[in-house]
Amino acid sequence: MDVLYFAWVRERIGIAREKVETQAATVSDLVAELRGREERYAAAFEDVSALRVALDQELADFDAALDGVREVAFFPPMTGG
Amino acid sequence: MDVLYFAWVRERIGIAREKVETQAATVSDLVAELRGREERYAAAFEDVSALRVALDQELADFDAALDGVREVAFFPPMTGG
Amino acid sequence: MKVLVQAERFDLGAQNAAFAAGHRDMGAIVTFTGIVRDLPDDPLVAMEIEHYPAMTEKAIAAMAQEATERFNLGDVLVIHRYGRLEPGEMIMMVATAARHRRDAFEAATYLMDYLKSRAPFWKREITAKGAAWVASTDEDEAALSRW
Amino acid sequence: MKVLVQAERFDLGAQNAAFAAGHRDMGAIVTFTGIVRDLPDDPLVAMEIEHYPAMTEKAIAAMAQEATERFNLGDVLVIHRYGRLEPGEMIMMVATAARHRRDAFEAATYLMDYLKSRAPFWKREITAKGAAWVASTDEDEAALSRW
Repeated sequence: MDVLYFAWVRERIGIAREKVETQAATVSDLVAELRGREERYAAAFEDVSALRVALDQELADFDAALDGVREVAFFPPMTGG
Repeated sequence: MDVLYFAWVRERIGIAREKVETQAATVSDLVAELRGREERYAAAFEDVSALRVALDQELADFDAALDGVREVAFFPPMTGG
Repeated sequence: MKVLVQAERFDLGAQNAAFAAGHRDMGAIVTFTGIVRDLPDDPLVAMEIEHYPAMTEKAIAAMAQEATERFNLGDVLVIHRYGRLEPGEMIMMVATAARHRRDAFEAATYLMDYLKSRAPFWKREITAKGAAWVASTDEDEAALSRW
Repeated sequence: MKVLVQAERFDLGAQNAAFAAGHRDMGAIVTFTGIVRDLPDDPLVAMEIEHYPAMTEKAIAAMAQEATERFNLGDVLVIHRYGRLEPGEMIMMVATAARHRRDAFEAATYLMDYLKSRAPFWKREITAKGAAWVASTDEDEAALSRW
């Protein structure tokens, strides 16, 4: 699946998007996998309460299932308007 | 003093303004005087709860004193905006 | 603060653009525009607005001043027309400028609630059958109790 | 309903005038305009707005649709910019058209509350000392609980 990062999540990880091969069942499982990869991922996902996630461009919860999802995006709370 | 009428108060009384010589102490006293004049005044002042009054261009209550007041205006509730 | 009471039409776009351009130090601009309804099967031919010339500007300026203090406005604009208006014509507008959006919204809502029930205008609807004064509503009066 | 997500500046006056002219059947038009603050002693050099292109329009359209149903809107317009903006530039606007002023005001307030915290934009403030992401506020999050 495609995994996208925005704002300071993108800055910490150092890339805007990447392909990830995973068997993770939920967003939280995917976060645990990514966190285990490298220090920059651990830094980005240090506090998931400070993060938001969208699945196929719809806001979702961290316990949402990843079945059939093609695009996951992680970002800080939005500051539009 | 000058007495002004607006909207349907003006229509019922038939004039937009007139000079009134009065010793009335309060707005209510003035209303009682005017009501006693002619049927058209009685019709206009039939229900004072449906009326508003301004003294020298400031909204006032019907028990307000008329001391020093130069212009009294009677009108229905406003419908601006 | 600017208060205009006039018979002439006004240019909403130009007024809004000029108001916003004049307040670069403010983050939030809110406008309200009131329009004479223009519905397909409505018998409305025109709306006539009577006002109390000696009082109108003074009363609106007092409301605008109160709104400025209460909601920390950087500026406020009120334009209100009188006379005969056709369906679809703009009746009035308010604009408020504030640092924060909540203040700008609340101030504009406050001004509209007061203009509805405390500015000396009286509307009359003209139809083919005749003319009828618009009655004030309990709802409009109740809106004031919020402030 | 119209949703524009763009880097280019927009013409507030022309947009507001066209929106109002297109809704003669509605009595009430409300607009909100957000502006990059331009204060005398503020170190702000620019504001940069990042967004999530594939999601932004879809998310805003969903909010606009929800507002339309909830507040009986005749129409709604949202314009939101991204990219680099100088102090004093307009960031975004919303416009709502309704029969009644309360609906137009509430819908615009609702849309702003949702755009602030649920539309995928991230603001960054640039000063001479560097860049800092704007933090979301508890107040903005709390504003949503009203709806």
